[in-house]
Amino acid sequence: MGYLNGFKVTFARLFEDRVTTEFPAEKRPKPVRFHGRHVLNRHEDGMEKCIGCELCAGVCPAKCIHVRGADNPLADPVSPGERYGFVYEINYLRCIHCDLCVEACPTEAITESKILEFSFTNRDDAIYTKDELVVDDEGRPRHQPWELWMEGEDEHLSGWMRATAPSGAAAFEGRVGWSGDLGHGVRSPERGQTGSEELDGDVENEPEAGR
Amino acid sequence: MTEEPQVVPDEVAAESSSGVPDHGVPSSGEGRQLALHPTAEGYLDLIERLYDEGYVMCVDLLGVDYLGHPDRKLPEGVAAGRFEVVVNLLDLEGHRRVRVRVQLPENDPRLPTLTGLHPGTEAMERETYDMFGVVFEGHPDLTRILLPEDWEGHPLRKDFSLGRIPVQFKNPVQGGDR
Amino acid sequence: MLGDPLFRNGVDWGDFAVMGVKVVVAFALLLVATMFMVWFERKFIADMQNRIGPNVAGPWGILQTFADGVKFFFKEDLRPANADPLVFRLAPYISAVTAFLAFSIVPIGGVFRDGGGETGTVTLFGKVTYLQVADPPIGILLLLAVSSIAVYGVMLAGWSSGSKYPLLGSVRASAQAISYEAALGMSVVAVVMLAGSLSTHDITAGQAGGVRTWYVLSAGIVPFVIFLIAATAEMNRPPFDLVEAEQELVGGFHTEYSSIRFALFFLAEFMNVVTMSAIMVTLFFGGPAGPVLFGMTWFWPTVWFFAKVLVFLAMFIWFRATLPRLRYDQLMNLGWKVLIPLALGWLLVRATILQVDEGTIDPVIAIIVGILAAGACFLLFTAALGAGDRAYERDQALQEERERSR
Amino acid sequence: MSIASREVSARLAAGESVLRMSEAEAEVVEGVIDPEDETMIMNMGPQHPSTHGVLRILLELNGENVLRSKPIIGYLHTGMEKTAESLTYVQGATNVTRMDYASPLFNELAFSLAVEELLGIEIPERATWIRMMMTELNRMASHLLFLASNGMDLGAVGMMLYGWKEREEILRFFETVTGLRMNHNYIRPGGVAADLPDGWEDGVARILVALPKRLEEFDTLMTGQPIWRDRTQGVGLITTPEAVALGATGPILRSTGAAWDLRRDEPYLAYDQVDFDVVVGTYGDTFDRYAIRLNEIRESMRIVEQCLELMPSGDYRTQDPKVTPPPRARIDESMEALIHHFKIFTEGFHVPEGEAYAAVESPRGELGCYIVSDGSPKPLRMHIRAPSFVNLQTVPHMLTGGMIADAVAIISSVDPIMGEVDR
Repeated sequence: MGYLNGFKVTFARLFEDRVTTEFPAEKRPKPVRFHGRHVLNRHEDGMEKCIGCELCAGVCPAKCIHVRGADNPLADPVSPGERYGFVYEINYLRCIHCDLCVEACPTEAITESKILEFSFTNRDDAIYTKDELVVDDEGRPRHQPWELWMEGEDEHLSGWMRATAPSGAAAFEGRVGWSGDLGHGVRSPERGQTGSEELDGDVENEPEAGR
Repeated sequence: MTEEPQVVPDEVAAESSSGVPDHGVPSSGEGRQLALHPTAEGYLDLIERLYDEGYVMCVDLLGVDYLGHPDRKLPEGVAAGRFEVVVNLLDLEGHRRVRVRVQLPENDPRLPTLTGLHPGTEAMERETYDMFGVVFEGHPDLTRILLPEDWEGHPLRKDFSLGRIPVQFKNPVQGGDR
Repeated sequence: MLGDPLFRNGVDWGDFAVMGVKVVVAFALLLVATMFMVWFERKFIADMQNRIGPNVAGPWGILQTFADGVKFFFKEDLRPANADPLVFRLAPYISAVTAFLAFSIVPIGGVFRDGGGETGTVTLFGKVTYLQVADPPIGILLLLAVSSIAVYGVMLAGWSSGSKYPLLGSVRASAQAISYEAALGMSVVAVVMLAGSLSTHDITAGQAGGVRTWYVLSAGIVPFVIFLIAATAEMNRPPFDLVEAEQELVGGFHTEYSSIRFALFFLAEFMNVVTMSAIMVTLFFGGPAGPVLFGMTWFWPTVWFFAKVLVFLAMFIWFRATLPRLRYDQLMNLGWKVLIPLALGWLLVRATILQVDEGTIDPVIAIIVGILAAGACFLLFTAALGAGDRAYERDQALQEERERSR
Repeated sequence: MSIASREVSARLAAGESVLRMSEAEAEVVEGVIDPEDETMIMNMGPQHPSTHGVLRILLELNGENVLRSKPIIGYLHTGMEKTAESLTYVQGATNVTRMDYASPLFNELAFSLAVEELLGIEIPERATWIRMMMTELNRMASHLLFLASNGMDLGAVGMMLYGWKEREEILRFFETVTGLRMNHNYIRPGGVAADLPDGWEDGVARILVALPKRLEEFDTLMTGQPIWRDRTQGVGLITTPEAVALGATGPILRSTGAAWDLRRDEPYLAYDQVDFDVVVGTYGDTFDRYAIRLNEIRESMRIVEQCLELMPSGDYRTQDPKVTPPPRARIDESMEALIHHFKIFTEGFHVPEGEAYAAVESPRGELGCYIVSDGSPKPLRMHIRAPSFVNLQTVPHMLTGGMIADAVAIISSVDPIMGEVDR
């Protein structure tokens, strides 16, 4: 009886695990590569990584990033370079989290955290300025009142794109190309195709320079 | 209605990739990117002939506005027009594709409709009309399709003026100019 | 006269008090059961779909229905400009009131004993009475009548909304009602025939002799199956919820309703589910019959009754979780071409068996006449179907003609 | 019977089943009640539970029977083709991925293939296989979404949740690979944005292990369900010549018995190196279209299995320095790398002048991308041949003679994604 077979299926489902997570109370773990709201990182010595080059603003397809660079004050430099990001704003009403800014950033200053649970009630809150974006003195993203944070969510800022090299060259996979982050230091990148054993040593068959 | 799936012998596919068939019109590209360039007058005739040759499905029909890029590469004997209508035809049995590119003048671009032969072009022609203002004569229902019926202008034309609203930033003096 | 022993020795004020208590209790019970049903449906179907379901209002979300009710109450009551004001306002009440009425004939308790004597009674305030609001001698007829009136609520709601989707919903409702009412009635007749009475109390009493005497078995399983299907259709429950058909008619008859009026429809629908389950238990599953385990003899039958009802509630939810919706014409086909002939045929068969058992007719004659009658029926039936098909084709041809001449 | 005929074209062109009525006219007619006229004009959508977003269908009804109809679209039109003209090829993928939001990777793939065709570059083998595996997984996700919504539209509410649940598993895998559940910006001109993450084999294997049992459940719940068959079989019939004339591709064309699948007939990526069957129907009805999609999930699983086995190692993006930015580690070492990095992310890469069309077999049919380049880093014209847009034209022809309930089933079986229709 074809009419009745379906009842077995629905009945069997009664005894399966529920897949729903009770969202505000509990979040499911997010993968390492997750694209959340951005953070501006700082070097281990507390200097800002952003050098105000505006590459992120240039590549942004949604035109949601606004950067202005300024010369570093000699007495109290903000970044190790000649210039630093004087104005840095992201309009999250436009951001599409495509991660092109992260790929474009030559200093890994901007990365994406795993916070996606942020909802604002006015347009002002949606525009994050440097005050909100730069990590705090312990290297954590700053917790805004309208963001829902869970324990340990600030642990992994998105470092994967840096580790796996946007060039797509297998030889560079797993090769760390950045300095340590404030509070996090140098974290181990993904293993990639080459496997873990080759991670720490020099990469063999390095492609010739001059690319 | 039962029908055997059309199994196409390999040799047909092999044959199609070699050589450019002569249709009496200039051609460019090769293989899957083969394009024929008829005149607006010879357009319908060419499509008819291609239909008989087996290009029975009209996959796509679109317009292009070449304003600001007039000196493009075109085969000998084809005079560039501002607009171009590109028709993408597919031969399901021979596994061949051909594009038909028709040059249209800036003033009053019009073409005969393909809907009599390829009824599926109805929506595509409406879209091309909507976006470029190319008129397809004989089309049963040449009205705007994506835009509201009372819209003015044809937005995919290069000279369609786009409005713009500056992205809001907290530092608007510097942010507004992008 | 009324079967309730309460009124046998004249009527005094005490009887009225008992009556009042019964009405209030039954009303409250039905409301609570409906509330429970709404919650249970959502929770149970959530389980079948690997979801959690309501879980915020109260423990396990059990107060969800209350929360919804309160919300409905405070919503704006909208009425479309085209709607017929009077009928539009009246319709939800027709639905809700009839849903209450139908429940009043269901015996929800009382100890039923096999064999004579006063049976199915309890003693309230020193008065001997049945545990049902009313026991009219025409109980089942009343049920059928009331459930037909309920359709008016749906029909008028759709018609009066002055909107196209509800209109289609109400057309579907009326068509559905006439095709399933017949099958429903026919399947009940088998039970009535065995019980020899239309009174629900008598029907329940007839099944007091243990599981074997339950009409689901003694009437054959067929009337029960037909009743189940027809009742599902009558209540507009999936897979027969064409009247609402969210995916087709957006909400059908109640598309334009909001606020408390919508809540009344909603309530009526779920109340009908409870009532129909109760009726099914009464007709086919012995009503409150069941073993009395310990103490409190009047208490156990009620427990059994609600336990049985619960099974049917779960069943209706299970239907909803599993089956796709039928199409309008398929629903008609099922009603007219399958259920009604089947119910009629089974009724004849069962009646014959009854007569043979009582020794009124000779089995051989019965079988021969039966075969002849079945053949005649079959011929008549196919002829009728053929005539119907031809009429339909003619109609189509006419339609096409008109289309062409347009 | 041949696959196309002029007679069929002429008949369809006459458009007997299409309601030729403008929106303004419809508004007037809607309000008029003419007792002589037994027909009724009804709007289905743009806000309707089963029009899959914002499709609006104008129905001419006789009672519940549909006489003529006309799909009205454009409610989701956001001018993406115009937007594409102001985005570089680097940014382009973020734009196209939003068109068919149920299978975003296919949009990116078609766009990338067209750009690569113009660039004349070969992409590394690993990139090809990653693309193939990811798009096949995406096809599974998209078809599961179809099963869910198809079940829902026919009243099988449970099916909606069941389909979504399985789709969710695939989306979670996408999340680990691309960082996003949809609109990935993962497949780009030149390769893919990132290599597969550590442990991706387990993720894929988990999906492949769990799904067959589920598909069997769907078979019991729907395919074998007589009510389901009654609702879908013989509903929304279309023949091969009709489908060809109307330009319908994908499951609609295949349901009529024409075995046309770009993966087999015009192999792109590495489809000529994997083993799979093209699923075809016989009757061209709603049931066939449902069954084709259900079984295409099985075929996709076969392909993914082979990808899992044959996945080569190596680069996953073309090593052409003009197209692909240099490795991050090189920026600090080489001035030239830094310049390339800046050029690519600000200006983008230049694409040789010309025009190219690339087509892929998306879950809904032929998804093509036509790009005209004037030699600058931004396309002069980018056009997406959206399968849903073309397939929608079959709807009036399939609806005629059916009932409202059939209309819902048929629209659902065409599986239009409005983001793609309106672009």
